Amino acid sequence: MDNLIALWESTGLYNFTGPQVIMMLVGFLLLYLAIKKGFEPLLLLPIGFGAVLSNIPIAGIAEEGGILHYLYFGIKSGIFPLLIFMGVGAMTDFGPMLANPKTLFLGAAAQFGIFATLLGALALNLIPGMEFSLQDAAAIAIIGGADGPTAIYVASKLAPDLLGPIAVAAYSYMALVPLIQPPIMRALTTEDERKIEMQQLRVVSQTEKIIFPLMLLTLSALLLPSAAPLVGMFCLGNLMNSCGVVERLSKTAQNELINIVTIFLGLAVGSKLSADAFLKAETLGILALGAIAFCIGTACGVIMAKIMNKFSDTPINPLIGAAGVSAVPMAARVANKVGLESNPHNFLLMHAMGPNVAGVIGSAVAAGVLLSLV
Amino acid sequence: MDNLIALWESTGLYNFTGPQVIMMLVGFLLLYLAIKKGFEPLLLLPIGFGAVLSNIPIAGIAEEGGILHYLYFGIKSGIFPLLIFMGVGAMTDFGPMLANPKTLFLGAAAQFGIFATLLGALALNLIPGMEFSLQDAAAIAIIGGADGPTAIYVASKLAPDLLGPIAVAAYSYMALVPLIQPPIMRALTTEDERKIEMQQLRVVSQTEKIIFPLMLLTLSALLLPSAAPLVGMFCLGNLMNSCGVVERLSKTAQNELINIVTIFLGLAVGSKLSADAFLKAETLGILALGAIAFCIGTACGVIMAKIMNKFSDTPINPLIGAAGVSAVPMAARVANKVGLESNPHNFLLMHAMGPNVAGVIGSAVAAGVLLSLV
Amino acid sequence: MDNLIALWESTGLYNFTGPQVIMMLVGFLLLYLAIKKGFEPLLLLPIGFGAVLSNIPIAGIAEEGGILHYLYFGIKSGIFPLLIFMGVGAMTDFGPMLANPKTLFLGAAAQFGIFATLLGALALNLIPGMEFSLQDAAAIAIIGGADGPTAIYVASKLAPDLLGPIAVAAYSYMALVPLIQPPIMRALTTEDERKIEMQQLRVVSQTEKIIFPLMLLTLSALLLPSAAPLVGMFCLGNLMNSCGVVERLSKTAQNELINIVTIFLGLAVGSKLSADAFLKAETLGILALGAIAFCIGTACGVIMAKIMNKFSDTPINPLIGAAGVSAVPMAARVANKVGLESNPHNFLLMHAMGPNVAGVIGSAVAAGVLLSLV
Amino acid sequence: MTEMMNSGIELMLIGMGIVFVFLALLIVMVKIIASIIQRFFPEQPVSATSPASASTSHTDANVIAAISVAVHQYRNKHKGTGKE
Amino acid sequence: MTEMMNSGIELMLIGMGIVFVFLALLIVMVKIIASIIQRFFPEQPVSATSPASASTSHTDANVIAAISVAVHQYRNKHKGTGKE
Amino acid sequence: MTEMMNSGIELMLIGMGIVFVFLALLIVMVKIIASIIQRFFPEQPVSATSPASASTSHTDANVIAAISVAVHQYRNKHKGTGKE
Ligand code: NA
Ligand code: NA
Ligand code: NA
Repeated sequence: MDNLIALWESTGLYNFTGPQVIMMLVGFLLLYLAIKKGFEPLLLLPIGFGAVLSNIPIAGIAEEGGILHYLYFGIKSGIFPLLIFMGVGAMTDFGPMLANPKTLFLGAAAQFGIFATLLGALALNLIPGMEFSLQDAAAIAIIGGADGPTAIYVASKLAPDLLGPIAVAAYSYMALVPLIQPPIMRALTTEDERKIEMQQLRVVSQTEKIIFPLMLLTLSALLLPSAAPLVGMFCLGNLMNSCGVVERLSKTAQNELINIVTIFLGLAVGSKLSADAFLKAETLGILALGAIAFCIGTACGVIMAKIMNKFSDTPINPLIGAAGVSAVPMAARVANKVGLESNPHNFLLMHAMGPNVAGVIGSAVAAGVLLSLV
Repeated sequence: MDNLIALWESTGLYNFTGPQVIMMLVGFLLLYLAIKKGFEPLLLLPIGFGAVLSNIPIAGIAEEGGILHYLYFGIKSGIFPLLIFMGVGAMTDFGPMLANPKTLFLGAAAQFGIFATLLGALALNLIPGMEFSLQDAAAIAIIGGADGPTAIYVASKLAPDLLGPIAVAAYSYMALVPLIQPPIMRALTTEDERKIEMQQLRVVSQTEKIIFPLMLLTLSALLLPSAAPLVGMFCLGNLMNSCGVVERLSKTAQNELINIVTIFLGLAVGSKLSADAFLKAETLGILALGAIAFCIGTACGVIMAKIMNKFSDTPINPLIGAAGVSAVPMAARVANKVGLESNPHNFLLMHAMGPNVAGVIGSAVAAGVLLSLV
Repeated sequence: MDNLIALWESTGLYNFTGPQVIMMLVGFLLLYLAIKKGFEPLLLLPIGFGAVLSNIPIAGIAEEGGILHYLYFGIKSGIFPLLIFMGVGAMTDFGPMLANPKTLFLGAAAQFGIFATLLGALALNLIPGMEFSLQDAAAIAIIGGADGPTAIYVASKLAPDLLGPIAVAAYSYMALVPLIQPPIMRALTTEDERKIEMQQLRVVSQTEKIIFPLMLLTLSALLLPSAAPLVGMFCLGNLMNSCGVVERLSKTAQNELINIVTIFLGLAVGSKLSADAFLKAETLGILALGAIAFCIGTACGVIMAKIMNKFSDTPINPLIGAAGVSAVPMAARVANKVGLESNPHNFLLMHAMGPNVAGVIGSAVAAGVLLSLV
Repeated sequence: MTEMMNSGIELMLIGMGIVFVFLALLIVMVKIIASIIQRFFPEQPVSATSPASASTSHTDANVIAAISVAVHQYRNKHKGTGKE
Repeated sequence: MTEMMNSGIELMLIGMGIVFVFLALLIVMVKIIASIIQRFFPEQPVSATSPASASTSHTDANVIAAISVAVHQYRNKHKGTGKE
Repeated sequence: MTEMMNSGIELMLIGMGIVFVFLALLIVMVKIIASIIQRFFPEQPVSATSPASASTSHTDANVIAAISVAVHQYRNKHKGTGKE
């Protein structure tokens, strides 16, 4: 009988708290978005599942001694996001950007989404119930970088308590890029601008592709060492792929290693979706700011492209500016799709890949600034 | 000369103790069973090799600073068995069980092997030289679950000292399922019962396969949180596979990740096959109890199937009850084979897969009970 | 303004020290050798990149809390080199050696390169500015083993401060084997000797291939337990491959696992290429001694083969003695190539694989001696 | 000793009870879900035979033999590289 | 509060400045490298069409159909084993 | 210094001695095992030529060319997905 009572007192039914139930529902919502809506399933599925697991009472899966607690070390140490960034680097082709380097400016402009959001987060402090430190604001702002591993890396350093909502917002809005961007792109461009056809890109030699990551790393080492871990691991992956002599390693970095780390990283991020950390007014603020960040980034990219089109010898379709937020390769595909609506013979995909990968570099640089000054 | 003496005193010949020699021979025996007899080679080969390595004197491979000592952390923390369970989940198809859910009762009945063995272990305390605590008894009993990762997980929590023999017994008897089960199955059924043909299973929709792991996890969270780590990781793997949107992750969980962890887990289990832990009367008790557990589980499954056949509208071949012990997919194949002996046109394989995977759930639930009450 | 100054003071330009710049250039040189010259790119690319990353000021990538610092634990604990050795074992075919076991003597003779270098390192103490302890000398000597994981394992135990230059020397000279060995081989043999054709090798049964790694491990356990971690992991990999029943594990050990560990190991070795450790007179000594070690090893292998050819019933081409240094499979290919120059119909490749893998065993044994007596 | 046996028996009863209750609940829920899905979200079960297999019959046997050899060799070579 | 906003504004200005300066430098360097390579180390760009695709036209349609079936089946079987 | 050199020389002698003794023992054991296996457990060595390669000769050259193209393309596509 005592045993039965002990058993009852050890059930979830007896121990569940309201907030835990809500967080499990949040977890299920993320799973629904990942599976049925196709929102970045590779990340949101493990994150959602991690949220469910970590809010089960008694089980202690995310507490000292639980598997998610051990996995979280991979985020705290920075190892998981950096390894993912290495894999992303190995999957990245800098060719289109090297063929048309001025698209790097588009990747720069779109980072204004980050810094505008930083101000926005600080302004939210005026609302009672919201309280963001400068660190918190910087960690939230990085959502505007539209780059998952960068956001997780920065948040884990500056505001680990906000890691859960920040990662969820970053990946959710990346999945929503096809919904968020087109209206802004259409509003800021004329039909004629959207019809602009761009010159075919020149072929880039392998040597340039080998030298570029090394040059990028060197520049980061000279000017912004705080960005060097991110930039460095990205460049390592890229070099492994472009050099052609370590195909084994490059394939492993792009496949098995990134897959394994993705499972672990997702679960570990999910373990930070606890009721304490998530069910706060701040979370709403983070979600709102994230959306704003994507919008501002998109708008700045498009406006920058319009300005460059004015002064450039060769025509630049302003739509490719939107791809400067990164969100590789979704944003480039969106630019291509919106372009095709106005001109069915105008394939912008390769042209948009330039600003797209430039956006990754831009947000890693912005991350370096935040890490070094905040 | 001094150097030569020092060298002689650093040889294995000088330092080997009798028990170490015996344990190395045990390791070689496991390798022989794995390689020549095909006993679960994926696990018993690394376990046997780990036993050999850890009993080499001086080398200290399983001691502080040795590689097997580091690998053992993966078991102590529960990470390795849980990751393997995730991979097994990704390889599991719940389709046949969802098509005929009442086979879950067969998976339940077969777990009686666990609890009967628990009593058996306690009864063995009457024999001088045997001394099992309730924790020990529970850890031994879980061998009856016929599920490797569950057994290792429970043993590492309740009786880490017995981990070596328990894991060896669990995997050895799983390999012996084709020898252990058929006589029991034949003894408990009539020729007519063995001839029973079952109705073809309905097709199960993908939605059901996606919802089931989430439902199972929710039920475990509500009723038995102590089973949630095991059930949860199993359901994560299963969901990754059934949802169809994270094929990369599912394939990695089923292949590279489970392979890597299997090597490490096997070696780490082997490192617990030290003379101190293994060369005791208790080990004989564990081996005897493990065999009994499998027999009782098989018998209970068959008897339950006979009872259900009496009361069911659709015919149930009692042979598929034996598959309720889990030991996936060996036990289901045995049911199929014994069925074919009586009726060469009677393919029971898919029908036996239902109780087979039900047995995995059943033993995870039983593990949860033991972890929460012992 | 303060912020701008703070920013300037946080740039690499402000913080770079001369030695760091030099070490980054060393890193770029290694990348150049790996990519353009094809020097063991699988290792030297990550090592070179690690050297670049770890010498970036402020970033602290190789310091407490940096990713390379965490990765280095895999070397300090011995886990990474042992896992690589396991993978190499799985890729090794002992067939040619088992068909002609007396080639093991060639693998033994070539290890004289190790011990001669040990004396050489001690002799270098006579030069002012060089200061090698017996541990240092032993760690340097192991370069003569021409086996990367063995060299890293021994250096990490005996002289972790010298790990960087030792690993770089070991892999560089392995890449230079096609340049270093042929002149020595030609100088020590006559045209007639180089023309010697050898008898076709008998077919080796699978049973012999299964028993051999177990026998080798047993011998190591009995005579030289200090070599057992290296020999044991090598034999585990080899057994997984030759037994044929755990193909999943063998493939993973040869591919994904070794690739992942190679990336991590390379980066971690690179993190030891700090200015403090590398920019010393000793490094020049290490590089010089490494070259000498390869030369002596090659010469001893060839001379031993000449002696054996005198006393053997079946002819032995002295060129295959050079393969005894290990450097698998480069040295065997060199023997084949030099042989073809003298006799275009004389394919020595398979004959040279015997001493080649014998050299791996020989250097693991030598490593055991050094680890136990130094 | 007897006390421990008592604990054991109690554990057995509770344990088997929970296992049965748990799996019985699961059966109920599986049936509910299945009926909800079949009523409100019916799916077209995909037939197992792929259209590709049908078209095979039109190619003559020699070609198929050649292909199976080629694929076989390819697979062997594929294995042989040890890269996948 | 105002102080924090001031920090924020300063951070925004510095941040965007650095991002632009950094990427502008990168543009300059990319252009320099490209011109150096094109002048001193010109590479023959490899054409994208492989010679293999040309020879395809000579094989009759039936054979190609059969092959695509075979490869399709092989790929499915390949997947089915779940080993790669 | 001289002391260290003496240690070194001693180490060299012992080391080379052990290496030779160890590998000599290995030779003896390999030979013993080989003779035991050949006497008591003889195995049929499998011939290296697979039966598949023989049947190839019957298919005409055009078919083989087509197949090699198909496999080549398949392999490229295969690589292209970056999934395996
Ligand atoms: Na970005
Ligand atoms: Na079971
Ligand atoms: Na060697």
